[in-house]
Amino acid sequence: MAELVDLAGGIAELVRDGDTVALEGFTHLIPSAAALEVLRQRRRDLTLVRMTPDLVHDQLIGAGCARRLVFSWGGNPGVGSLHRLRDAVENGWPAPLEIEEHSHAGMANRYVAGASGLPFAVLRGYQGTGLGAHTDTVATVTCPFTGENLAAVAALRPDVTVIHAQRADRRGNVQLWGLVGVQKEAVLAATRSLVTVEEIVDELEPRPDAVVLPSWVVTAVAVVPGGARPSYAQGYYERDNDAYRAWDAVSRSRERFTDWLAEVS
Amino acid sequence: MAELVDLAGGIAELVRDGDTVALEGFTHLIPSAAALEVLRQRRRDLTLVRMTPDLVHDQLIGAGCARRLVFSWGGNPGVGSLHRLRDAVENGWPAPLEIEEHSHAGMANRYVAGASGLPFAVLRGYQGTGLGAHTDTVATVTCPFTGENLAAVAALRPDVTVIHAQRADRRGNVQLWGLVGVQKEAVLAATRSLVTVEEIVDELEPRPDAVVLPSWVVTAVAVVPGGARPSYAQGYYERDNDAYRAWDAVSRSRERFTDWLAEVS
Amino acid sequence: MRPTADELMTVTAARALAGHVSCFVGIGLPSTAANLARRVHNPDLSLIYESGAIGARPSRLPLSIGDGELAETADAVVSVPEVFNYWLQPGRIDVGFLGAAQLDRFANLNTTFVGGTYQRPTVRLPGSGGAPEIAASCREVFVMVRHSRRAFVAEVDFVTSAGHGTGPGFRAAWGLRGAGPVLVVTDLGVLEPDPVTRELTLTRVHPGVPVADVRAATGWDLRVAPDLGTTEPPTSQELSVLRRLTEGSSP
Amino acid sequence: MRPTADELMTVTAARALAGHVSCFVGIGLPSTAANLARRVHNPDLSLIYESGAIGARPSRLPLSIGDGELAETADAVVSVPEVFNYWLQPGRIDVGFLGAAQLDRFANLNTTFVGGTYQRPTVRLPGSGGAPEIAASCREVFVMVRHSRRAFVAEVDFVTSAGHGTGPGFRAAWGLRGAGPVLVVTDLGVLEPDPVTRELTLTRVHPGVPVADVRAATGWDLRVAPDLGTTEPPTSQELSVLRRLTEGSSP
Repeated sequence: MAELVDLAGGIAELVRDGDTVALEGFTHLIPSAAALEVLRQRRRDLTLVRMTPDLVHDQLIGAGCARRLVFSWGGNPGVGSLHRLRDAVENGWPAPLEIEEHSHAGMANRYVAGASGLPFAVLRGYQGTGLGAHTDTVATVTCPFTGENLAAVAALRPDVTVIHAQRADRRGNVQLWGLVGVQKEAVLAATRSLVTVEEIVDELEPRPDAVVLPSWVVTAVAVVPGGARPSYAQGYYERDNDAYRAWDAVSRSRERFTDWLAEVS
Repeated sequence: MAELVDLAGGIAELVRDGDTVALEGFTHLIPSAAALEVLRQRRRDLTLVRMTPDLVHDQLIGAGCARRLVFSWGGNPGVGSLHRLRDAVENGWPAPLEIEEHSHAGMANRYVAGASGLPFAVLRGYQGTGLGAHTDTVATVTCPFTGENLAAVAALRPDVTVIHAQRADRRGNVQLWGLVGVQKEAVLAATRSLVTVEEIVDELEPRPDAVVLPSWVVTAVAVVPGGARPSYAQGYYERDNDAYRAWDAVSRSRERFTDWLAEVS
Repeated sequence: MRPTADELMTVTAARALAGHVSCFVGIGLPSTAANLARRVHNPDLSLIYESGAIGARPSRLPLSIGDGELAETADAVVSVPEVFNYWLQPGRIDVGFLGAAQLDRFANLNTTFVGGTYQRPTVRLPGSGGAPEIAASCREVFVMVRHSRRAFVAEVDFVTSAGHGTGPGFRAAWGLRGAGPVLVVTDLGVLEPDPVTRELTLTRVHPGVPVADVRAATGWDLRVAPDLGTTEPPTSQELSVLRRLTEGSSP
Repeated sequence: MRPTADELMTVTAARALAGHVSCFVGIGLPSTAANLARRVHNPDLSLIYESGAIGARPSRLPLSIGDGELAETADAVVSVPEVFNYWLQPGRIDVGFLGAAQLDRFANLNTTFVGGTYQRPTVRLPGSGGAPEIAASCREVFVMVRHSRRAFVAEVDFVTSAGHGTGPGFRAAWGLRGAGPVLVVTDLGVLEPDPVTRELTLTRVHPGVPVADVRAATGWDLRVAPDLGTTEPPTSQELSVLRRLTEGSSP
């Protein structure tokens, strides 16, 4: 059953140096506060996994927490580049960053395979593109019935997945709704999981388009109101589009970023 | 966009002799009225597909509509045998019935592959069991990353899928909720689809645990209040357990079944 | 308040669910046992039905695995493909509960046909359902079958769900990742696989049941554990809860 | 009420959505065009966003593909794996809308890097996202790119999403089942693949744009259709709806 923890304690316990860490959230419910706590606790040598690394990954990469990034689209949504990610890939600053790059369809299916206890997933993907040559977690399988060739992608099995959700109940059952992305799969694929939530309620009222993760597949729950900001939590607060735009200026220069880092650390 | 039809017209148009027909419903929302209409229109030579063939399949098989049954569990849930199915398999009455038998996990994944536009699906299944030797839509695939052997099952692509749902709106968007089984996959896997509904409403109010099939993936919608009886439609009426028990007596003897058939035809 | 044979079976099976987190439940006696366990032995037990209800808390026994109350009371309702792919297949579920028409000394289970051939069986049974993958993937499998020579056979007519196959090493060789059947509860007693040979061995009898009766109801030369025990009789609480539970339900 | 270059592009692209059922929408100009089309040219058009909103009807333009209003107004909200597996992959979606940093004469698209090597790029771009499979699976692909020699290059630095590859037969050989890019809308005109060679050919210019300007902004020897047409200027209705749509949104 999920344990109720405070954020700092949960990160200390569940996210370890050298881990493969999925911080998921597809444009909604991004676990921003938890990511910042990972940064503050100066984790090192992480393999960061996310379909859409954004501000939180720019921060972790700039702070030197990551050795490797596994992803499918790395940008500041609606704004432009992730300058810290670019600086790491283009110039090796503050340290070289290995990348393992996929398409969204490939990453989503890698999580599905992980959640399903399978070593790989099959999809129609990557055909005629340049990625296959650079990514060794893409291969080909042949359909035993039709002889068709299809893409295979290796399962993702993070050591730990961190997500943000709207609520949990006192037993540790977690509920999220709105755009639910790939969070269920990311939690089910991982060995351990930490869910930050806006609030704990007595009873999870059923809601349209809600995903519920039973307590027994979640390792720990931490109450972190506003834990997704500047992303949004449907039903709680809106996306702070200005903060996404403001990050562009902070992250553009190593100096301003370093100042930001000193402030938050 | 889905066309609004009457049941008889919809079946006449969409279900043809020789078709592969999925009538789906996993213990809930069984398309009983539509199945009876197929029987009344004396379709022949059908390949019937269903994870859990029950009364409606017993009726269609007894009436000689089916050439082949693709399934994973054929019984009268909570009661016992399907006597018409047994009579066809054990004695070839009223005609021999080919069977293509899978496990639930295999059938569910065959629909998933069909809905996903893939020729096959991968699962951990059938290991150490007798089914693989009798079912040529089960094979083995090897993981290109780990070398593990896994089961492959061929995609299901029915010519037509028929399901029952609680509602549709005037544009033909369909909503079902409660235990939703494999109905979404069965519709998305099929070339054509017919959905019978309890009612047409102006607006589909979002509901917990609801599946919505947009109008543009549904061929036709027919209003058939009570169309799932003696199964149930959550929010509309309950399962008529007595009818399931009563069928046992009707179906046990060819004579009583033949009388039943004459009555409904 | 003398327990019936079915009540003895059900209480014995329910007790075995103490300490477990999650249970994949089939309909019939397993469902009764799991619901009894949730009321008496393990209130936090999460019941998972293949119809898509995860953490169901029905107030009465469902007749079918798809009764509406399962969805209404569940922690989560998911599609049937999701139940099998995300919940059962990865081995997250502690206990799978199965019945069978036939089982053999290695607890291989048959729910496909009895007599004749696969193509032309004497008695065609409903088939696999979820059983093959429940038997493969749950961490442990409990089996409930009424004891008779018709059910406990030297060789099953068809292996629908693999138990311990042909003995030691079989499950590993086939990639069956769960421990397989660890407990067979009947109306006469309890059988468990021998740790070395994997052959089902009588480890407990229900109160007052002579070993000879169990042997007589078993279609092979049944081994008996040297430290054969006796089942604790149902408590009055167990029986009264069970009877309230089954009262409204039939048949 | 003179249209800007972006407005011309957007209106031209929106018009091309008339008669289509469904459109897979990326953020930016494609989203603007698709939302304009739903208001003016095709009220029943179903907009599908990779974030999981199917049939979204946003009242204002979303800044990101994941704005809350998409979920709130959608016919259905599904998981990201489901969008790709059940909706995009089988080829159910009529039109996929893509942008790119670079494209070549066969409409192969690059959103991965520009300059240097994959391992050490001069400019690292965001990457694939949904584009490779949108380009593979939608029945048709529309591309919107502002015309310049930086974007319209003889050879892309990386093929993120396959267009017509190396020419005739490429898509079939790779198992790419959709028709691929059938329309490239720029701020200068419209390019379409030659039916035989699959090479992008200028088929229309926007009003007042000389062909020489288009050639000058293209990094290869651009072919021009013999029956070169001119885009109908935006109507005042198109422009006023478009401006209301983009008013509140920025940047």
